[in-house]
Amino acid sequence: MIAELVLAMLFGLLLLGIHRKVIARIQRRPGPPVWQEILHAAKFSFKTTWVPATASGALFAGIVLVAVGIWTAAFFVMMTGGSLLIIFGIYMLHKIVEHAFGLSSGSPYGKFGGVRSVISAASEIPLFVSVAVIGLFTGSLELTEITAWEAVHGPLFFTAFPAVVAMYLVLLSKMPFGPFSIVESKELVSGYKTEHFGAWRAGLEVCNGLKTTVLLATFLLVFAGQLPVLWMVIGMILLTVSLSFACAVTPMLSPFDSVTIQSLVTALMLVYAGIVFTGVLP
Amino acid sequence: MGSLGGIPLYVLEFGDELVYFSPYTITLFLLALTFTLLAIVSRPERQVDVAFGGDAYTTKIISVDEMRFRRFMAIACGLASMGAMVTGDVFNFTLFTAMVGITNVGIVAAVKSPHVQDAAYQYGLVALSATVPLFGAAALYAAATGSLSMIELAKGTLPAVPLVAKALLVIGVVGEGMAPFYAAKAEMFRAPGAPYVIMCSLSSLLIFLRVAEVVMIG
Amino acid sequence: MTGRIKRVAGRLAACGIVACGAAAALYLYGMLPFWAYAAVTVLGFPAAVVALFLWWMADEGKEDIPFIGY
Amino acid sequence: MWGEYSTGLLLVLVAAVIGFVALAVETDDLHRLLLLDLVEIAALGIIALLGSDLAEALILPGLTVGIAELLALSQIYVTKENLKDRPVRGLNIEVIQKADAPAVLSAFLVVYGLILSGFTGGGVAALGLVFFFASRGYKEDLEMLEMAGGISWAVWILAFFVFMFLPQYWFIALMCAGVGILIKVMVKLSLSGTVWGERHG
Repeated sequence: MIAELVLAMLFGLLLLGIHRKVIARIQRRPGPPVWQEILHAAKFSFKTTWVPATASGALFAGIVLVAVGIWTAAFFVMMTGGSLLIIFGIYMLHKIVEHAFGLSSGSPYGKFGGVRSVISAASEIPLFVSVAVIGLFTGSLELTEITAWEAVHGPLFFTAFPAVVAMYLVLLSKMPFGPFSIVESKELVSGYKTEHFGAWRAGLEVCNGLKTTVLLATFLLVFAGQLPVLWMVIGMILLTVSLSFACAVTPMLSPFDSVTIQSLVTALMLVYAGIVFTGVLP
Repeated sequence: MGSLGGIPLYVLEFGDELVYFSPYTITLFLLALTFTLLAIVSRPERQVDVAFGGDAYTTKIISVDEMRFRRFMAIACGLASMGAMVTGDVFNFTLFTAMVGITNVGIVAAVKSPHVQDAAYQYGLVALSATVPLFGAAALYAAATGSLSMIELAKGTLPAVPLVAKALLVIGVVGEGMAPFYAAKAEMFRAPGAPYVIMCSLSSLLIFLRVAEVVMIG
Repeated sequence: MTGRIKRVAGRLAACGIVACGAAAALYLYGMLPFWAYAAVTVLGFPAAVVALFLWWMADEGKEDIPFIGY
Repeated sequence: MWGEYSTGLLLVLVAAVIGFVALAVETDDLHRLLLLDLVEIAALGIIALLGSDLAEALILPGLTVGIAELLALSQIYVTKENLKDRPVRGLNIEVIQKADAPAVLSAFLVVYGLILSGFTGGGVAALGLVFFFASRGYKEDLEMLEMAGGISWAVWILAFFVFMFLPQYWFIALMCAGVGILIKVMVKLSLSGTVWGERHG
């Protein structure tokens, strides 16, 4: 599965490249070539690297390993059809990784990026409600059992449409240049990534590639069921393009508004979960 | 819904204190372990402050005494969250959660900044009041089902856990592990000493992830 | 640094790649349970990747440092 | 039985709600801390309503955690408000300081505590010690007390291991546990009763 891992990482970076290209075309700019993000990772990987004097050394370097490690684990869980709960647990823990990235350097820009990432964690945690809704419908949170349920009852996309919307917002808040990407907004230079350069940044890019693939593939697995590989790839590209449209036409929200909107969505999801809970369970 | 976090791989019964590792709990446990190790080996960073209106900047240095205390608290916090991740007993879970609350306060309380101290105190008040719903929930679990063991609850043979107990449990965890919820207001995260401050947010998130599993059992 | 980083990173990368490769091969031939394979990869892959990047252009201690006028 | 339980639960919850309302209304930090202690009692009440051995076993850790949080918060309060230099003297009541009564009463309490043994005995004996220290003033030897507490705690834990692995020696383990917890509780309570601040007058 090592080959799949590397392919998934490269494919994720390619998706991020497509994301940038589509946004650029919508905004009538030429935009970078689609493989730009792969080149980016390669470029950072051969820069001379050291650790800033003010940084907390072990954390500064260790967090890069953790970042790649957790998404490798998530990739394994997804490929073997493990628990959806684990994947979303890792998704939440990515917030802590961002927090650590930002704080470990001592730079004020990084610090504010990290703090913002924790702020938005508060409003994303309850998106677990949509995971619970899936559990209520299918009776399990194992990916294999969910896809098996869908093979019998049809895709969850139609059955649990509000959960699709909520999960789509989760994806959107992880895409760069989106309305909820307050952690990377430009007044913070590069947010939590500001001080991680060279090989550290390349490691982060690897993590981003894996993360994009895992999240998009999980979304498709959960809501559309098990698809052939080709359809899976096409689906992920289409999903990316739709996310790019959403990112391109919406301005970045202020941190306060971003958290408010996510909290509102959470509240709506709670109501929906309540309805499902009383309706589906006898 | 028996196998939410996957099938338990290993159950350690020690009297009625039981510990179990399922793929979900083991993942969370390992993450707590990793970050605890990072907190042990890293030295705190020197936070850079830019002086307003000029090119000058200053770095904050944490004294060795303060660092030792906060590192100890961070390790205690890591141990408490590791315990909360693998315990198979609802009451133990609430105890570990309460301990995470105390250590979270401890991690930032040593910072000699009035803002941080005030934030820590206010957070501590909330954490303390959150023990009421927490322990109340555990007692209701025991009263309604006659068992506190998650393995027993997951079998589905016991009476259902009342929704009130689950709601109280979640409210308690939100109160204890408020660190991320409180971030918008808190000066807590501005405190220097990244490896330790991160334990605050990590432990809160971890107990939240675990409670998501706990409330879905039984 | 006189090339120490380059040496250490190179070894680390080699170890990581060998460990991941060995685990994958052993798993393929059914000699290693899945969880062990996954554990080795989760630990080894990040180490291998980051160490490889660090090794790539790490300072070898032979560079001529140009005077840039400060 | 269920009816009684529900009634009790309702009462405790009402008490908790009253406590929380008071907490929300109160603005003084110290008062809020004290009110929180009251609210905490309600949580113990909910556990106590179980009315079984399990409840008794659960109350103890609950109480410990609550007290630990309270101590931590009061310490933060002290540093937050810069209350460090605050000389404290013993109870300055003439009648108590001159008379022999405190010593007699303390001795009585300690002996009674020893007879009771166990947790309750420790509490009673500690009350005697605190009363003695409080009325007579004292020269600190807190390190000794702390050490005694630590050793007796170790004895207590050791007794548990004997229970688990060598059950045939249950009697000696019981004695160890009884004496260990007696000394531990006595020391701990008298410590928290006599530690009054950074400096003593």
